[in-house]
This record gives sequence, C-alpha cells and structure tokens, in this order.
Amino acid sequence: MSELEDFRGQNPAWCPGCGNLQILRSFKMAMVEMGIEPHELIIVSGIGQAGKFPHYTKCNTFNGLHGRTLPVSQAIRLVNHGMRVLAVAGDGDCYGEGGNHFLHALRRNLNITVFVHDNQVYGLTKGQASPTTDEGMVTGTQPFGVLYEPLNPVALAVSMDAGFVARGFSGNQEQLKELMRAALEHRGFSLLDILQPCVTYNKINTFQWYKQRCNPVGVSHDPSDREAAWRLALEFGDRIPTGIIYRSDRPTLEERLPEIANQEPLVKQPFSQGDVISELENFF
Amino acid sequence: MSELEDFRGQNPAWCPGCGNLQILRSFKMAMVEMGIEPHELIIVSGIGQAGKFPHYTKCNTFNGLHGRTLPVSQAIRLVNHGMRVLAVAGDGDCYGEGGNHFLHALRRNLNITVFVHDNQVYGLTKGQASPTTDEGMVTGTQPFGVLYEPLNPVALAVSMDAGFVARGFSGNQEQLKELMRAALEHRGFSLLDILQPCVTYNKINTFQWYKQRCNPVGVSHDPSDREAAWRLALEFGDRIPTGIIYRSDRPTLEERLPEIANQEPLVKQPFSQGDVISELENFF
Amino acid sequence: MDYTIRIGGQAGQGLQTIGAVLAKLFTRAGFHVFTHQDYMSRIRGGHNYYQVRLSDRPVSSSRSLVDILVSLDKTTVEEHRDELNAGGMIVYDSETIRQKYEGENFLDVPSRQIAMDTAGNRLMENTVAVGAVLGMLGMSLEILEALLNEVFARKGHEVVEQNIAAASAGAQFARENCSQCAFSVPEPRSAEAGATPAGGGAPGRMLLDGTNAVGLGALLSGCRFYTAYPMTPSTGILNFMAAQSKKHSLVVEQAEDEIAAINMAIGASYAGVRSMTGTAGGGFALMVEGVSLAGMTETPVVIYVGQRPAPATGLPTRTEQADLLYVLHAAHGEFPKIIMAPGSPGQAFHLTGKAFDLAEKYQVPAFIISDQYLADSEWSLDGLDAEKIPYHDYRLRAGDLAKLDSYKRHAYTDSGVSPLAEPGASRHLVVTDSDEHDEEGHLIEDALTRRLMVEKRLLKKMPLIREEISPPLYYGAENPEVVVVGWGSTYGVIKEAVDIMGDSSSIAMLHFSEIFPFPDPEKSDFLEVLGKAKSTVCVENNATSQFAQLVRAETGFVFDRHLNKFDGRPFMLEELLDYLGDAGRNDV
Amino acid sequence: MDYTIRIGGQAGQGLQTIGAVLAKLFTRAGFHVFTHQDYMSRIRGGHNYYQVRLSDRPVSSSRSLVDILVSLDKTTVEEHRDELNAGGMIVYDSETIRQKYEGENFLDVPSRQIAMDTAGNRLMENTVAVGAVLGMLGMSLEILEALLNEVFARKGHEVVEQNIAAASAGAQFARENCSQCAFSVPEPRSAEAGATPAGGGAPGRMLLDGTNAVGLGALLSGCRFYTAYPMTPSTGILNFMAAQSKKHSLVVEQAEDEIAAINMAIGASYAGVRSMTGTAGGGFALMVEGVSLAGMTETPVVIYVGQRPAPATGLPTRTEQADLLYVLHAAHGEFPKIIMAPGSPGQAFHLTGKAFDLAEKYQVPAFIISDQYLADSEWSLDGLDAEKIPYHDYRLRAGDLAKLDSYKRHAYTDSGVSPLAEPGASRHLVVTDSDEHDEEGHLIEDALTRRLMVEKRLLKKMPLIREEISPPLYYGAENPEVVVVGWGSTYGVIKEAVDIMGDSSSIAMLHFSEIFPFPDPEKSDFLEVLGKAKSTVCVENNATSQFAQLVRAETGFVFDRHLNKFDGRPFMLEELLDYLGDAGRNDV
Ligand SMILES: Cc1ncc(C[n+]2csc(CCOP(=O)(O)OP(=O)(O)O)c2C)c(N)n1
Ligand SMILES: Cc1ncc(C[n+]2csc(CCOP(=O)(O)OP(=O)(O)O)c2C)c(N)n1
Ligand code: SF4
Ligand code: SF4
Ligand SMILES: [Mg+2]
Ligand SMILES: [Mg+2]
Repeated sequence: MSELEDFRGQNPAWCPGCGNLQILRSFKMAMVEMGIEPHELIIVSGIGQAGKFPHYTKCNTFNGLHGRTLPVSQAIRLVNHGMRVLAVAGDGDCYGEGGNHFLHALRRNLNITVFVHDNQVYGLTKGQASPTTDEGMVTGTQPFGVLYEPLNPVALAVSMDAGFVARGFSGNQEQLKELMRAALEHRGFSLLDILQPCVTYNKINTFQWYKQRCNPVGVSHDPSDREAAWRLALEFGDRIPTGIIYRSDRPTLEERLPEIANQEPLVKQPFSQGDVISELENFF
Repeated sequence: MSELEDFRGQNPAWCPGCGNLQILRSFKMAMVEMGIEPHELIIVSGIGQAGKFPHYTKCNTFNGLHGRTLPVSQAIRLVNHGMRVLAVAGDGDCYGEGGNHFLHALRRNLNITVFVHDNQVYGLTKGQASPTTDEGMVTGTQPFGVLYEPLNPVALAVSMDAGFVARGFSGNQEQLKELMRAALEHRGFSLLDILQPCVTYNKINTFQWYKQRCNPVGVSHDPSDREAAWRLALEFGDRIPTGIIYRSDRPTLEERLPEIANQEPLVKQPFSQGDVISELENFF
Repeated sequence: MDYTIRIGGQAGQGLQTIGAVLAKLFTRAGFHVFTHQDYMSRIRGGHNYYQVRLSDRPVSSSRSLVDILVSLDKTTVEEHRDELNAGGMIVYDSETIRQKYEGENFLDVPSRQIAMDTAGNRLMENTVAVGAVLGMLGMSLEILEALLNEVFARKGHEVVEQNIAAASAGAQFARENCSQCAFSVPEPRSAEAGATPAGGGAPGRMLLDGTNAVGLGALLSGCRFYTAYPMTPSTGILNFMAAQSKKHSLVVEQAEDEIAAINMAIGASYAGVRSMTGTAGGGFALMVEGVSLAGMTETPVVIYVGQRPAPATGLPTRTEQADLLYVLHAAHGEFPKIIMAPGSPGQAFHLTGKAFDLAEKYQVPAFIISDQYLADSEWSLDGLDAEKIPYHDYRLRAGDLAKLDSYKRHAYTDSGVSPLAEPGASRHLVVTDSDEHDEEGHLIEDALTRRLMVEKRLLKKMPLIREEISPPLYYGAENPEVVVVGWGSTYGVIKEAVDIMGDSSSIAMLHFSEIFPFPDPEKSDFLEVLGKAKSTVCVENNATSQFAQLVRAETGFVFDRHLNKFDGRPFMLEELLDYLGDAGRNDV
Repeated sequence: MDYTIRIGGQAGQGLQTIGAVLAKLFTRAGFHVFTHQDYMSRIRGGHNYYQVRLSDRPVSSSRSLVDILVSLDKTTVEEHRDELNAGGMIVYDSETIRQKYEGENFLDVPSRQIAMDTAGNRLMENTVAVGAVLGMLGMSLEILEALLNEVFARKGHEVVEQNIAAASAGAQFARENCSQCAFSVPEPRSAEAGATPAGGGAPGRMLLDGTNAVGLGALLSGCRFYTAYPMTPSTGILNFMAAQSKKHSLVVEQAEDEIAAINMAIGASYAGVRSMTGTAGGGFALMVEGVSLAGMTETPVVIYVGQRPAPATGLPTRTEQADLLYVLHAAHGEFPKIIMAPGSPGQAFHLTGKAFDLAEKYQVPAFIISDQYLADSEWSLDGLDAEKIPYHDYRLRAGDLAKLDSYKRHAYTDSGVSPLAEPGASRHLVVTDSDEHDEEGHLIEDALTRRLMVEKRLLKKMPLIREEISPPLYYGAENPEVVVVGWGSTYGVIKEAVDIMGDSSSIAMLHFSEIFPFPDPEKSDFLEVLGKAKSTVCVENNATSQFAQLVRAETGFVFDRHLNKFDGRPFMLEELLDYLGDAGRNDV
C-alpha cells in the first residue's frame, strides 16, 4: 500500500499551468489506488519536458536519451517480466525521434505501458513543430506554418493492431487516472496518448481548446471492434474522443518466448559457467 | 522516347528466379511506355538486394545507405521538383531500418514514388526476419520462429492518409507495370509495395504462395474511400488484394512551400551574394 | 573603463531582453562589448543570467566580478552578492522580489511602481531597469530612445512613448538615488553614436553572436538547403535560416530526426545545391553514418556541431569543448574531412564561408565546431568583410555538361577531384554509390579499383586540402617565454589575457581555428615558437586535453601544462589570469 | 609439410562446405590448420573462395600460392591458374564447368558423373571433390567417414553411406589418375586421429573462427541478453547466440535498427543482466549516441564491432582495420572506454571474457574490435582455457541490498566506482539519468556536482582501468634489430613472418590486443624495445596508419616504416615477408 506522499520527488521545473503537472498528479493517484509502491515500478523516460517526469515522483528510473524510451523499456521487461515498466515520452520523443521504435514496439507487444505527453509541440527546445502539431501552426522553424498533416498516433496504433490504445486529456484528471490504471493493468503493450497544453509554446491547442473538444467515448463503443476503433481514432477536430479506443487480445512476447514464458524472470534465473561449458565441444 | 535497350545496365547479381528480376523488367517496360529517358529520372536506393536495382538499369543514381532512401529522395525533390524521383528499397530497408523516415515521408507528401521490394525477409544479409516476415517463420536469428505480428505497410500508409498506396506482385508483370505507371504519375507521395519471392531465403512466401493469393482488386473498389481501402489493406491471408488500394488528393509539399511553389526548381534559381548581403545590416 | 553588468533572474522574467537591449545600445554608443549567457534547461523559473561587459578598449571575454548586478529575483541577489567589484552595485525592486536589503551596495529601484506610474503597465518594469542602469552609468538616453523606436515601431507610437517614459523615469530615479554610484562612462564617440547601420564591409558598430555569424556565413556562401532536428545549442542556426527562407530562395526543412537531416543535406547536395545541417554532439552521433556516406559518395556538405557538456544529454544549455576528437574521427572508414573551430563571431563568419568553399571544391564533408559559449556570446565588431566569403560554383551545370562527350562522376584525376555534375541537367548520368564503386559510380568488389579509389578519394586529395589550411593565429610578444595555446571558443579569453599580461611578461597566444587537416608545421613556425618557449600551456574547456592529444599525434609536441575546465562553464578572464600566474593584477 | 588448398566457385555452389569439411578433418588428423575466406556480397554466382592451409608446424596465416586449386567453375581456373606453387594441381570437372584444360597441372575429376554413379545423386559432387583432394594428398578416409557420419546422421544411414561412397570413389579416382601428384602428408598423429572431442580446457584439436570464439567467450561470461541488427561481418555472433538461446537461459532479440540494439543492451544491463550487442562500422555509427548513454549512466555493456572496408557501405564482405580511432573516440563527451582487439580466436575468446568482466567491474562500455578476416578465419588450437574467463557478479542483488540502509546509484567513492544494484530487487530505488546527475541519479545543473561527477566517472576510474590492461605481446628474438608492430587480426601473419625470418635475422613482433586504455609504457619495456631497434615497422590493414597515430599520441614514438594495405584483402604471408625484405626465401 502506498500514499500520495510516497511519490513526492524533486520539485517540478515545469512552467506554472503546464499540463504535465496534472498528468503527474493523476499518475500518483493511480499509483496509490493500485497499491503500487515506488520500488515496484521502473519508469523509463526520454528527453523533453515529459522526460523529467520520473524525477518528480519516486520510482526506479532510467531517464535515457531523446527518442529511445521504448527500446530501453522493452529490454528491461524482457529481462525482468516481474517488474512493471512504464515509459514516459513526449510527442517528439515517441513519434519523431523515436518513431521507428514505436512501430516495432507495437509489433512486439511486450507488457509495458507508454504515456505520451502529447502537447503537440517541442516544449523543451522552445516551440518547434512536433509530429502532432496542427497543420498551419507558425513557429520559429516553420515560418510558413506546418505544411503537412500531423501524425495520428492513435489511428496508427490501431492500424498496427496494438494491444491497448487510449487517449487522455491532462485536464480530465479523473478519467486520466482511470486510463492510466487500465493501461498499466492491460496485459500487453499499452499506449496512452495524453493531450496536454503547453502554456508557453502552443498557443493554438490550449487548455480551453482541448477542454471544449475532448469528449469521453460513449459506453456503446466496443474497444475490441477494430474498425469502429479506427474510425474513432481518426476523429481529431471539433470533437476529440478520449478513453479506451482499442484493445486487442494478442499474446505478449514474454508469453511466447520459451526462455522466459512461464518461468522466473531472466534476471532471477541462475547462471553458472558449468551450464554452458559443454558448448566448447562443438568445435572439436 | 526510349527503348528497352536504353535501360540495360550491369548484369544483375541476383539469384536466378529472384522476383527482383521481374520487377526490373516491369520497370523498364513502364519507362518505355511512359517515354521517360534515363537521364530524366533519379533513382535513390538503399542497401539490400533491392538497393542494387539502379545499377541494373540506366538512370541518375544515388545508391545510399541502408534505410535512408526516403530522406535523400525527399531532399532531391525539394531541390529539384522538375525531376522525377524514385526511391527503391527493401522491406527491411524501408520498414525496419528506415521506418521513421517512412512515417514522416507519408506526412510530407512530396511527389516521389517508392517501390518497396517486399520479399518478407532480409535477403542480402542471408535470411533473417524482416518487419513483414510472417509470424512463425524460423530463421537462424529467430530460432523459435517470428513471435510477433508483421507490419502491414499498406494499412499503415492508409492510416497515415498517404497520397497513393498500391500493392503489386512481381509475378504479375503487366499489372505491376501499370501500377508503376500510376504510382509515378500520381501527384504526391506514392507507395508501391511489391510482393516478391526470395527463392533462397523465404521458403514460405514462395512464388506459388503469392500466385495463389494475389488477386487484383475489383473495379468496384473506390481508392478514394479510405475506410474501404483500410479494410482491403488489412487483407493479407488466403487472399491478398493487389492494385491501387488508396488514393488521396492532399496537396503536396512542393505545392505549398512558397520558395518553390509555382517557381523554377530551387537548383535552377540563381544565387548571388548581392541578394543576401543586406542581411548583415540587421546586426548593426 | 571596463564595466560588467550581470542581469539575473528566472527564465521567463525577461532578463534576456534587458541584456540584449543594453548590449546593443552600448555597441551603438561606440563601446566595445562582450556578452555571455548562463541559463538552465527549463522554460520558466530556475536561475539564469546574462552578462554584458562594456569597455573603451577591445574586450573578448567575461569577467567573474560584476559592477552592476540587476537582480530580478532573490536568488540572484543571494547567489551573486559576493561577486561584486569594489564599488559594485546591486539593483533590485524590493516590491517584486519581496525582500529589502540594506547596505550601500544596494539600490532599490521601484521598477514595477515606476512602470505603473509612467506607463500604466507593470510589464514595462524591465524598461525601467534598463533606464536605471543607464542612469547609474550616467549615460544619456538618446541611443536607447532610438532603439526603443526601432524595436516597438510595429506596436505603435504609444507603446514607444510609454517605453521611453519608463526608461527615463528609471534613469532619473537612479541618478537621484544612487549617490554612491561612482561609475564613469565617457561620452559616446560622436561619429558612431546613434549612427545608422552601414552595409556589409563598411565600418560601423556591429553586435553579433556566434550563431548568427555562422548563419550569415552560410547565407553568403550560397547555402540553399538547411535541415536539422532541433537541439541546443544549434537550434539558433535553424531559426536563422528559417527566417531567411521567408526572404530568400532557400529551403529549410525540419527533419524527423538527425539521421534524416544528414541524409537530406546529402541528397540536396547531390541534386545540385549547397546544403548544410547542424546539431549538437548527441544529435551528431546519429549523423555519423551519414558523414561516411558523404565521404564515400564525395558529396559536399557542411555540418555544424555545437558542443555542450556530455556524455549523453549532459548539461544541455551549457558549454564544453569535448567533441573534438570525436568529430575528427567520426565515421567508419577513411576519407578526408575538414574541421573549422572558430574562436569569435568574426572567425565563425569567415570560416563558415571557407568550409562551404572547400567542401565543394574537394567534395568532402566540412565541419564547423562551436559550442554554447561561442554560439550565445555577442561581440561588438566594426563589421564583417563579406569579400572574404569566396563564392565559386564548382559544379558542372547544363552548359558545361552539354560540351562533354562523356562523363564519369568518379573519374580518376591527378588531383583526385572528379567532376561534380548536376543530375538531370544533361543526358549524362550522375551515378554514385555508398558501396565502393568504379569511375562511373557503379558498385564493384575488385581489389584494384578499391585501391585506386582510396588513392583518389583520400590519399590524393588530403595533401591538397592541407595546403588550403591557414596556420594558427599568433598573437603577442616576439620570442615569448610563455605560449598559451587554445582552439575554438577560448580565443577571446586567451587573447585578452595575453593583452593584459603582455605589459609585464613575455607571453603570446597560438590559436588554432582551422584544425583539420592539421596545419602544416612546415608552413609556419608554430612548432619553433612552442619549442623555444620556457613554458607552454594548453587551455581547454574539457577534461582530457583533446587538442593537446591531437598536437602530440600530429607533431610530437608535448605541452608543459594543461588548463582544463569541465564544469559546463566557460573560462572567466580572472580564472585564466590566475592560472597564468598573474592573479595579483587588479587593474585589468 | 605446408599445403594450401583453395576451393573456388560461385556463391551457392557449396564451396564453403567443401572447405569446412577439409579444415575440420585436417584438424582432427592432428595437423595445424588455418583457413580464410574471400567472398562477394551476393547470394548466388560471382566468384568466391575458401582457402585451407594445413601443416605439421603451427600456421596462423594464409599464403598467396596454392598447392591444390579446387575449381568449381571456369572463373576459378582463369583467376587463379597463375597462383600455383611448384607441383601445384588444379582439380576440376570438365563436364560441370564445360571446359577441358590440358597440361600436367590439371586433374579432371568427373565429380558429377562419379556422384551419379556411386550415389545416384549429382548433389554429391562436392563430396567427390573432398574425396579427390584426400586422394591427391594420399590421406586415408577414416576421419572423413567419421565426420560424414556426424554431419549426415540426422538425414539417415543411407545418405551417410552415399556420401562415403562418393568420397571413396573420388579418392580412388585421384589416386589412380594423378600420377603427377607429389604431395606427401605424414600419417596423422595417432593420439589425436579421430579422437573424440574433449571438453573445455582439456587438450585436443579444436577448429575455431573469430566469430564463434567471441560467442563462446560471451556465453561463458554470463551474457544473458544479446541484441543486434544484422550486419556483415557481425551477424555470425547473432546467429551463434540465437542458437544458444534454444539451449540456455539467454534472450536474443533482433532489433529494428542499431539504435534500438544499443539502447536495448543498455536497458537489459540496467535491469540486471550482462548484455551485449554487435555490428559493423556502419551500424556502429548508429550506436554512437548509445555508447555515450552507457558512459553517462555508467551502465556496463559489451559492444562487438566487426570492421569491414568503408566508408559507408564499402565492401560489405571484405576486411579492413580502419575503425580503430573511430571507435576509440566515438561519442560526445568524455568517459572511460575499454577496447580489445584480439588477434586470434584464442585471444578473441579470452578478451571477450575480459571485456565482460571489466565492463561490469568499472561500469563502462567495453569493445571488442574485430574484422571480417578474423571473424571468418579458422585456426586449429589445442583447446580453450575456460578458466581464463573470469566470472564474478559485481552487482548488488536482493540479499546485498536488504542489508543496506540507504543506496545511491552514483555515490561518490574513492575508486569512482559506485554500487550497481538490480532495480526492483529491494526497496532501494535505482535511479540514473542521461543528464548530468547527483549521487542519487537525479538531474542537476550546478557546476560543483558536474565537476565531482566527471572526476568520479572519468578521472578516478581511468587509471584503475589502465592498471588492468596487459602489456603488448612480445614475440621473437631478444634485442631485435627489426620490430614489427601490429594490432588485432594481423597477429597471425606477423607471428609467422617472425617465425620464418627469425632463423636468419634478428626480428621480433610486438602485438597489441588490449588497446585502450593504452598499455602503460612503465609497466613493460615495449618502448625501450622499439627505441633500441634499428628498424620499426607498423603493419596495418588500413590507409592512414591509425594505430601508429595512436602510439604517437600516447607515447610520442614514431615508426620508421608503415606497411598499409587497404584493398579489402588481408595480408598474405608472402606479402609481409616480401615487404620485410625476405622475399628470397622460398622454403617457408
Ligand atoms: C538526439 C537528440 N536530438 C535532439 C535533442 C534535443 N531535444 C531535447 S527534447 C526535444 C524535443 C522535445 O519535444 P517533446 O518530445 O515533444 O517533449 P516536450 O518537451 O514537448 O515534453 C529535443 C528535440 C536531444 N536531446 N537529443
Ligand atoms: C546501418 C546498416 N545496418 C545493417 C546493414 C546490413 N544490411 C544490408 S542489407 C540489409 C537488409 C536487407 O533486407 P531488405 O532491406 O529487406 O532487402 P533485401 O536484401 O531483402 O532486398 C541489412 C540488414 C547495413 N548495410 N547498414
Ligand atoms: S514549455 Fe510547455 S511543456 Fe514545457 S514545461 Fe512549459 S508549458 Fe510545459
Ligand atoms: S537472396 Fe533472395 S532477394 Fe536476394 S537475390 Fe537471392 S532470391 Fe533475390
Ligand atoms: Mg511535446
Ligand atoms: Mg527484403
């Protein structure tokens, strides 16, 4: 059992009003509700505002390189499938620099969760367009405005038959907490794309902008209906559905890999040279 | 006007029976039919069996790194939108090593074409699984068989609202030639994923395997219907639809970028120091 | 006269604006100005500062002690109150920072109140602060008024007037309330005071940082394609080029990652235009394979690497010189490379031009290595000599190609340099390959062609490129007893230390800004100078003396002493003087 | 006795099988064997060969001239007919290659026909060829039969018998038709002939290439996680480890790219197991940022870099030693690194073990640099001494952690080495960061912590690691006049040249296999040896003498002569002897 206080970390260096602060709060609430203790979780993060997340709570932490949360997380899970592994990334981190890993993590379907703090902009590097920035947004680097379509991570994940795909909004903390729980509880890869205002650099997709649009999906939506999920995923305009968009029941990699399936985590399996020495004989 | 003979290059070093040979032939036929001459085309290729393609025909050639055809092609097109630019890649090249570029090229929608020689295996490096290898295939590197879902590039491209998405089969040379024409004629980014047997390393998806399954999409299919396209794209089993799966009418980047839209290609625009020297004044 | 003004506060409080305005107006007033910045990797809050030095003699470094500390928050007071020069003053607004300090070093300027009173807008408190500084220095507000006019013209007459009023009130308050202020600033040199900007090459007072200097150099070199993935401290060049693309025929594309950036830059160059990319050490790691591609395909490309403290993410907004050997040896295989490491904005401008010229002339990748310190530091200059930026198009275009019977992209030649043609500009095919290839560019595997290509690409070109490299810059006494050696951004601080110490001791600087190919010791006497000196010191902003390692590998010379700093901060003038054994002098 | 057999043909013709079978049976017969391969980057066709040398004296290199040329196609005859030793023979099948050659050097063995006649299966023509070679050498077929039994046991008795019949017929044909064959091979040393394989460490005849040696070393070092993206010449290790994962508790994952591979390897190590990745120079380029991450987070990781001719894609299946300085200086920032460059399969085995041990002991990235030549070359050995592979788990596990009151991942210590704990194994949190961090692992920006961390991570650890490095291997005459220096895969050829020339001249070898930290010249006398020699030669399979550059940078020593080869091929013994001025001797 844990309490909110157990998850107090460094003082956040985020701007006042930043959506990250609300995400952090939802996260701590989810942890406490789930009864997870700090040492029972490994958070892997990238570089960006979102990447600072684990320092602002308490957990085992690997704050790695920009864009590389997923390879690190997946390897940790392969080595220790007894641990909960959460990857925390920015939209630039996960869909820009790390886009290739995202594609292939969706395929591997290891039981890890990724929170993408999607502020539709590069925050830490001061406001350039990210892969999810709206068409037309003018920045110092995009003087004519963004001239192409944003990437829709939710639709992409559904297309790739992801294990679990959800969209949240930092401003709806209660729903967000539930989505975090559901994502962490899902057996397999879970993507939670969290829309989050960047009060400093994103003057288009503001808190109000999201608030007006974000709309929890109705109970009638069946997340196992891939086509319905895909249609819902494509909605990103006057209405943005939040909630669990898609869920599939694919087996996870750790369940299929004979070395670890139904076994102790690899890190707990004993090693002795005597077990492998006979391999030398093949060369005589 | 050109003739087949104009496109004779080095002798292919591919295995006898390799699907690449048929793809090469369809390509030359398309060139001649379209009346394109060798110097009117730039082919950018990666590393892999497919990457050798431009050497086996005649064209301006940039045979670059494994996985990097798309950044090179896109830059060439930005600099010279008067030239036709074709990228030729393997499935490992484009969806493995180069996956991130693929995602973002779909977004940019520059008027270039990519042929992916999709043999569902790494050919040149001797038979490891590629992103499109079928689940279960055993290789020297995947001793337990591939344990996760293949990437479906066609569905992914439709989800990303690609300009033009088609699937071909090397064994249907006539259709393939038509698809190549259509892809090259499309205004915007066009993906032609070409299923191709690798006689040496892919003993599952053989010529016969493809032949039995590949089925041209009916005339009733409307490629501008994204949902229908997506449904079709997901079919990859006993029946594999070939043909133009999806087509959108998004504007291309070169039409939207003020420096080049409705202008001479950048490479033809004159430069003189006199035009820019006044920029020094801003620092006085 | 030599004053240092440090403006400290939180990110988002506007301290950069205050610093920039002061720096610009001191420059226009005809002073020599040097600024540098110290900031955290966060967008709001934290503790940052901007330091402006003005003098009537040339200055090219920052000092540890300050004369006027403008404190926008309490932290600034606490962190820096012990870093005052004799007679130094701390300016603050007790209302804003909610703290009152006693002592004759403190000047409490009610900036917020004055802003409200004079302009009805508390946002003008920073303008009040600027005015207060001018008041303390006893300077007139003439130039500031002109500057405010320029800056706020777009916002309308009223805003300009409000700003001027706020500044005047601030100045007046300072004049009236700072009896203890003992600053004395000469009248601006009349010829230059408020002088209208003059065009390139003409004399005038220019204020330029390393970032914009590289940008201007690229622009004048005919760079037509710039692509990058944002990364501190290189993003400034991306922004500069993006802004230019609104005015000039130039394409700027933000890449999805650094791998895309370098490959795009190479693709653009293959297609026929000059191209460039920029990043920091970490992003450059992802470009390494592309550098090798440029080497193999002999595609000219210019790469800017802004160093920052590493490994990995390190200290993203700070400075270090620890990527020299890394960049020098980057990429698999062997091929020629050119490395420029400018020491000042002026050098950055010219060496960027040289990098573009040599990259295209020899069809190789050329690097500009800089760092956060140089990127952000502003220097006042008389102007830039645009004549020194060579522009020659070495490529074969339609007209040239039409005259050729045949064309081979990688033809063997005496110089090793093969003809570089624009693909599509003629019937001649332009073929190149990342695999080893023959003269036509097609892939081969035989030993002979391989050997001939290595000879062509590497062994023949390398000595020719070396011929183009200028010797290190020698500055100081003849037959010096002490030689201080540096490379890149330490130029300014070493030069000033030599100026100061030169009066009393026999000292000189050798500064290397064209690093690779390493300057030929036969072409100048730098090895003799070093050999004859009683003491040689190599000053580097890193922990492992990378440049000294290079010097030993290239020449065998071993330095007597090394001065290394690796805490993410640049050398302050006093630090270097201390080290060089001249700490006693306080009249610097 | 010293024979060279070269089997040439197209990819896909089975020449590798012939070569491998011959090499293995010669080894079992008690001979000293050395093989190397020369192949193109294509799957079918082209021209490839496999070369097997057997001798009654130790051999460790390949020779230029051959004694038996097995030609599976016409090209092989044409390309190599002039490379025969006196008395050398060319074996071919005029039916298969559709060409008849006259001359007493030719032996036309109707392999296809014999295969049909004896086994009813033309696919056995290669077995006939193996038999023919044994017949020419006058060797018995006993060991071959045992081998065929092992290899084809799975395919059933009949296949074994057919193969044996085909081989016997081939041998008989050769004995009967090769009157001009003057080869003479001593009887196998009885103790070893057909001896059953003996376990690790016990004497016996082993045949091992560089790839499998590294794989075995990793396996015995407790490597539990291997990840890579396929790339010649490193894929063999991936395949070896994948095969092991069917038998042992070890996870092997093919990554989507090299960036993923290095980050996965680091993630796995952070999680608590020993991990490794491997690639070639081009793929390593994409790992460079990850190396820096390992450096900053102090995460142990072992990285195998198989060199091949570059830049860029280069010659993918050939050999070169041109990535030394690149790997040595790879990655931004400064942190300790360990580099091993084994010269033989035996060294590869032991140094892989040392790399794993030191990587974990000091929490740094450790490299094994090899190349295509070493990776593919097989050496006969008496066995491997598994005792020399240290295995000590340096990590804090649940039991250790339970005893601690507090834990700081990056705690300052005298040695600079902080405690490395398994995350999740206790209530203690394991926190690390690619940003500069404090003792707990949380990100910081202050100058003091930065400085202390650099001191801890780099300056304190580096000398300790250097202490662990063994001096170069000295081999040959005492007080030699000529010293031949090499590193990595040139070990074998230099050693043999020294053996041969040692009879008539005063010559010795210095071979460096533990390259970085560079061996301390105070710990052994290699600098004196070099200094005293009349002539020093540095032999490198590259164009720019990279190791010589390193030696100069580290010690100031400058070689008299350099022997460089950069055509993608390894040094042949005769080439080196020629160069060393001993071309006259033919009795080698
Ligand atoms: C290899 C590399 N490239 C670039 C950077 C610079 N960088 C740091 S964070 C960032 C993007 C931040 O955007 P996002 O991932 O959306 O996170 P946010 O700050 O918006 O939360 C970039 C480009 C880096 N650290 N490493
Ligand atoms: C950076 C890098 N990594 C790995 C390789 C090795 N490599 C060459 S081709 C290839 C994959 C080939 O597969 P694919 O792209 O599907 O092409 P195919 O040969 O099947 O046509 C690989 C892994 C390389 N050349 N460069
Ligand atoms: S810049 Fe944007 S994302 Fe970053 S902390 Fe500030 S508000 Fe949040
Ligand atoms: S290995 Fe496969 S893809 Fe490559 S040439 Fe042979 S058949 Fe074609
Ligand atoms: Mg973001
Ligand atoms: Mg393939």
